Amino acid sequence: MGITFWMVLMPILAGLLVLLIPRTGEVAHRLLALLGALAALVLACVAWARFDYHATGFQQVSSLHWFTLPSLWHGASGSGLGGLEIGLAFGVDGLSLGLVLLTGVIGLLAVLAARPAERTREYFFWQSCVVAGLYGVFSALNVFTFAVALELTLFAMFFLLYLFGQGRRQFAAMQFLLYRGLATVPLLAAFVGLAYGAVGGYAATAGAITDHSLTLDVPTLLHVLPSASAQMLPASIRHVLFLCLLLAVFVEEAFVPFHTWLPTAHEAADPATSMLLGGLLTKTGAYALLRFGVGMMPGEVRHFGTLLAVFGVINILYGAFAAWAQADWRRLIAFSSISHMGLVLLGIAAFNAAGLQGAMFLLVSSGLLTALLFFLVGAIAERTSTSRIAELGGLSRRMPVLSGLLLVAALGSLGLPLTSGFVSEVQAFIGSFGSFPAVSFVALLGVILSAVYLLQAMQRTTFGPLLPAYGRLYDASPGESILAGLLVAMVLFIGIYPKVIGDLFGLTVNALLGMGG
Amino acid sequence: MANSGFPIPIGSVLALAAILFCIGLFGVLTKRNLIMVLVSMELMLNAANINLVAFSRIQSKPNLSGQVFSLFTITIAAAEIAVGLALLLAFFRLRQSSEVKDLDSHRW
Amino acid sequence: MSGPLIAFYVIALCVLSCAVLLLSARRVIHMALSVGGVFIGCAALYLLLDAEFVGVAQILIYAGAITILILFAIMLTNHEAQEPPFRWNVRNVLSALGCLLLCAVILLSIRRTAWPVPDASVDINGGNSNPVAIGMALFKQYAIPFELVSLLLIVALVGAVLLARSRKEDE
Amino acid sequence: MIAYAWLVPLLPLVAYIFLLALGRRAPEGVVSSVSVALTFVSFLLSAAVFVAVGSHPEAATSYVFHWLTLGSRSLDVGFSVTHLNALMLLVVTLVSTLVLLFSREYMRGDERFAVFYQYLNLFVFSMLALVISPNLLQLYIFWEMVGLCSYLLVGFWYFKPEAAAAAKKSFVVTRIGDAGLLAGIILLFLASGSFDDSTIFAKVAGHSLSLGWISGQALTTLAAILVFVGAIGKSAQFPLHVWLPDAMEGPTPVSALIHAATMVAAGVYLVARLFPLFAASPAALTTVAWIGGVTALLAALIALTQRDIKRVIAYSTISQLGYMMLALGVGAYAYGVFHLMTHAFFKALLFLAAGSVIHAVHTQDLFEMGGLGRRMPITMWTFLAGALALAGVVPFAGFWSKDDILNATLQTGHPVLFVFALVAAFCTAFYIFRVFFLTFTGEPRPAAQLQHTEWSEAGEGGPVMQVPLVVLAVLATVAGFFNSPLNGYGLERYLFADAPTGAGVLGRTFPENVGLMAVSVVVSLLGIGLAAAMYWRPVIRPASLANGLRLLYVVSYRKFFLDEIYGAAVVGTGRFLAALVNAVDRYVIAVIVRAVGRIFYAAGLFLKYTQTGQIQTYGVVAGCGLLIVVVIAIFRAGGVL
Repeated sequence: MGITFWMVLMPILAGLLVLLIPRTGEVAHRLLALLGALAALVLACVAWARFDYHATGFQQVSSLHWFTLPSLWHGASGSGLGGLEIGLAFGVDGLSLGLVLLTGVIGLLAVLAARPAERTREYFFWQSCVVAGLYGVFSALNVFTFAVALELTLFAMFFLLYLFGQGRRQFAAMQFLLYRGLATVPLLAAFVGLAYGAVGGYAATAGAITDHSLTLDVPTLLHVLPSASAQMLPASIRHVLFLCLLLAVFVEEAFVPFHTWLPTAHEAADPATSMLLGGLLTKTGAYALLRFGVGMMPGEVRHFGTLLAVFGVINILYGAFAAWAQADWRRLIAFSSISHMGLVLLGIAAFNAAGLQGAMFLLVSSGLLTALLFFLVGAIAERTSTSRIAELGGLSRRMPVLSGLLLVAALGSLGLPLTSGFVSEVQAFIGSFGSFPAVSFVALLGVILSAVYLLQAMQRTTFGPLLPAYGRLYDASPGESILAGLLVAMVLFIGIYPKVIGDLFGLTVNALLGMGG
Repeated sequence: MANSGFPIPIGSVLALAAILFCIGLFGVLTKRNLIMVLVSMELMLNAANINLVAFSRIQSKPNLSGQVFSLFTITIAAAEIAVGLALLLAFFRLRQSSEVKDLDSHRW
Repeated sequence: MSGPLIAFYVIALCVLSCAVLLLSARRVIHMALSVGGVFIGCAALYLLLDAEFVGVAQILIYAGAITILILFAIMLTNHEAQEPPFRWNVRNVLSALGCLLLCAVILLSIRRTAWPVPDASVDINGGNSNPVAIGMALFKQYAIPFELVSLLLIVALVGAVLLARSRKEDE
Repeated sequence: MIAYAWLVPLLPLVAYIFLLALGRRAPEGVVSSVSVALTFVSFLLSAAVFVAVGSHPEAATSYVFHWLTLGSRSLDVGFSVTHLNALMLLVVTLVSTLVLLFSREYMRGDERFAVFYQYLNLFVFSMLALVISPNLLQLYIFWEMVGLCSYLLVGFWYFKPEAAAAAKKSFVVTRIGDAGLLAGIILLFLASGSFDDSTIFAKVAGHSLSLGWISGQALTTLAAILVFVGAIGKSAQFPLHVWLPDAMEGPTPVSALIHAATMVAAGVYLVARLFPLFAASPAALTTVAWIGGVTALLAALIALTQRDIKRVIAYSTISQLGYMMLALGVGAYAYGVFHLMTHAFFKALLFLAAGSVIHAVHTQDLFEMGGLGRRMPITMWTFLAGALALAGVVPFAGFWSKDDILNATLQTGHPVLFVFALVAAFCTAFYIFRVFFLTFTGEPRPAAQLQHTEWSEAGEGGPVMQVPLVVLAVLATVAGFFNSPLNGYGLERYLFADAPTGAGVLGRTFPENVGLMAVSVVVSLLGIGLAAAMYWRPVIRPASLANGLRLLYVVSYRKFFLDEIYGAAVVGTGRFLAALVNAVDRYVIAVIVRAVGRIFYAAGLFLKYTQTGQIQTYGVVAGCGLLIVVVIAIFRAGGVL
């Protein structure tokens, strides 16, 4: 029961405490949720401070055994499968820690940005659940924990959308639930397959593993699976498992053509929920691909590399062109995030140090920028009561601070240097040019298109003459400025001093590449 | 008891229970009157009880557990019939009927 | 043929005929009487199987309490109710076939199974009389389930009263 | 001294942060004084560095720090000082200081005065940091920052829709080039294992650049051309030049900065800096030369007919940048850089003078000016100096550098390009004197009298505006002598010291050709003469000439219809694709998703009829199901019979 365990537990505890407070204690609800998120962030930072950059593998491991599933039958290989340990286990490596810190930051800011009009108790309960689930997903050390945490985010986010959204919230929430809920089916299939596959792997590394039992333990799987014997896990099965995983990732990441839930959900979500959804929840799929795909089935990532790269480019261009045509800021940001995720896929497909590290950077960068964009668009929509681009105009005149922050966010999003967006993109491109030059040249079009659609939206929103209806708007409140300023500061800090997370990710990248051979 | 060896073939007892069970099941599935259904259910429970008592006696290490379980079953059957009949009364008061086909509030 | 065996067949015949009678009864009141026969037959069977306490409890609870309860229920509802004639519709045919098949499967399984030979030397009552032995078992080995069952009975009792109470009295 | 070169870009950054801290309502005096002072110190430092590098060529070196680890490779940041960098620092800081000073009066009273200075300082910082970048990655970083600042400054009057559109256009068009540049430097990195120039040059020289799918000469050419695409975008070369004229929507000092020192110079600087790479690939050099030559001519032709004073000067910038590219393309490295320097001075001068005029009359239309020479003598004389320099008249700055380029073009055997350049030189002389005569001579035009009150008040700005003009005018007059026979081609020798292996690649020199000098001066004078004949002493009526050459006039006035062609071809295609993707999203994918949903809904509608509510039916079905399972299980376990 180490700090990672408490880190995941804190938001849940806070959420449960919120439920105990009467309906009318709105300030107390917010305060408790805030405390929970803050405590989790502090613990995440402690984990960071204690992080040993010279060690390999997972650190700050904490596990909680629940029960042992007894052996059901005797394995085909002759040796009986032992019992299956079921329980919760958490821990961090470089990649996890980067995303855990991102969760900490965005989770905290989302609590601060939340403005539920009523039913604050339910709102903060579900929000805390989402945050806890995200911590769990990014720090899960066994497959069971990962699946449980993912389901927690799914249901909690469903309620946030369903109860507290706007417009077609019920449709959006159902679509969200169905898409992501169904995605867990192939995901679990892949997990079970991997767990059984690992049993065969013991033979190959029998020296290292003494316990001949079925396991869901991620470090063990990471150790065993890349070299699992073909006897237990023939190539065809591996391919099927990988494609199952890929299908799940495609839905979770909202990759074309499984993306329709994302713009709809963002259109319906309130700003704080959008921050969580766009900033964190859409990163879980890529995390799964890195952790389970690249980590456990490197051969398959290589085998399907071209497919991944082509899909990456399709996403980059599809997202960019679709964003260009959107009339609503929220949908635009959603498609822009799809475009970014395409680049993540391209970086992963490249399967080299630069590509993988770029993909990891992009997760963090896109998380921060998407959250920032949604927050700012939410703040503007709160004043103008619309986020449709055509109905806005000249906002710089009345809201110079908000407009300036929006500009910074847009510029970061289009990959301007000295923002995290650039560092990420350039690494991903270095990686992809190394492996798929032709595809990468096409992908460069996305760099241009991102400038086109973001600046066009900026031009129509903040530039130009002020629309008469907006003559009396007020600029960002100090709270909003500080909140957005923090995100901007982080975006710039990572852009100027990328080592701060680069060293973390580098560890995982080396581990991943070391295993793949 | 003084009997040496067991006089009744175990198969016959279990067969009796099986037939009784199937008769009860048939009653539950086909009778129109709710009381008849409840009573048929009692038949099924009795069949199970016969099995329990028989197994208590007839196994490699005989013990009392079967009989104790059959006592529990009888108790629960009593509770069940009490609640069942109470439900029946409430239903009758509501719909002036004691027919199963009128229990259809979950119809589409 | 020993005496107990003959007795068993007689009892079995009674039980099954009462059960068939029950199924074929048109009037609810006849059905209630024939179910009493089944209960008493079962009690006799328990006695035959050296389960005196269970047999007595069966007579007290089933033949006594439950049958009377059912009769009350009949009287309180539509005591003139007649079961309509049996119709061979799809559902009933399927039920019949299913029950027959189930019966066949179980009987065949019973026949095929090599049942353990009972060890007659063991006295399951451990030297006591059967009621004493059961009492010991209930209050020692099965104390917690026993208490839980008592709780269940209370709940069922209260529940039954609440359910059966006339709503009109409230108003 | 050289070890402190990092202070040069740092000071404007300090100024930027200071102004940012002061906020947007800071007093104008403080804002401008701090900016000018710090930039001036920066200029003094640059001068010191320039001298230090000149006297100790071996001290030209780079200082790097670890920035990010990428696998086994380390990416660094830092700064490096070479002779080329030192020269650029000097030019940029000098021009910037003067522009910042000029803006103090030009922007007086603007409600976002402080913001303007913030952006300017950031702009100067970015350009200086670009110049002293030790590797291509850092160069690219500040390359984009320069683009950002130009976006901000062009869109400074954001409430004007034209300014907002121009800002976006400038960013997007240069971004197209940037994508090429990014691809180029990534390929170079992958092939050489480093972003560092010297490593790359060494590999290029050793012909050891290689990737899996391309290597050797082809790779060098591809990388060089991709890098050049970046330069095309930034330096507004054909076909990506369309953003620069629109960028005139920004305040005039910004134009001066963009055109002279910061933005567009970056493209030429990039090609000059990576000259060893280009030199290794004849195909790439030829491309550079042809793009440069075509741009020089095309822009000069367009400039002939424009009505907006700033647009004429903008096209002249494009044209002059074409000359620089031409010089680099034919292998005359030093001449390209030399022209970059002289051009910086006289173009800044022309813009500031134009700014002074606009400041006075509040219009940019040439045909609404006229006769301003009497009211604004200093502006007129300084503008004349700039115009003569641009036209290439002896002994003004432009003469020396332009003549060198013509000379090199001819001597390297590019007769067609030489003709292009010569025609462009004629056009240059004509259009700039057309501006001069229309603005400063003759009588005020009728349209101008609509703004009679302002017109009558038109006059020179204060000394703050005049000092930069005078300084630049002096420089525009004398800067040519830095690389003339009179000082023994000092600049060439200075620049050649950068060459890693003797003077091999960079140090190509071309013997003077006195005949050609005469020809070029004559061509310039002819151009000036034609302009005088049309607009000063109307011997030829411009209108009749325009009517006579109707087709040519329209083509030139409408900028060869390039904006329209791009609008239809590129933007139109893009919009079409966007609409197509959006339609696919809405009407194909969404419909398929909905259809899948409908299928399940319909299945539910159908299956609900099984929910009869009859508990016995449920029992029968469940029982039969259970029975089937039991039977199967029993048979699987060995059967019952």
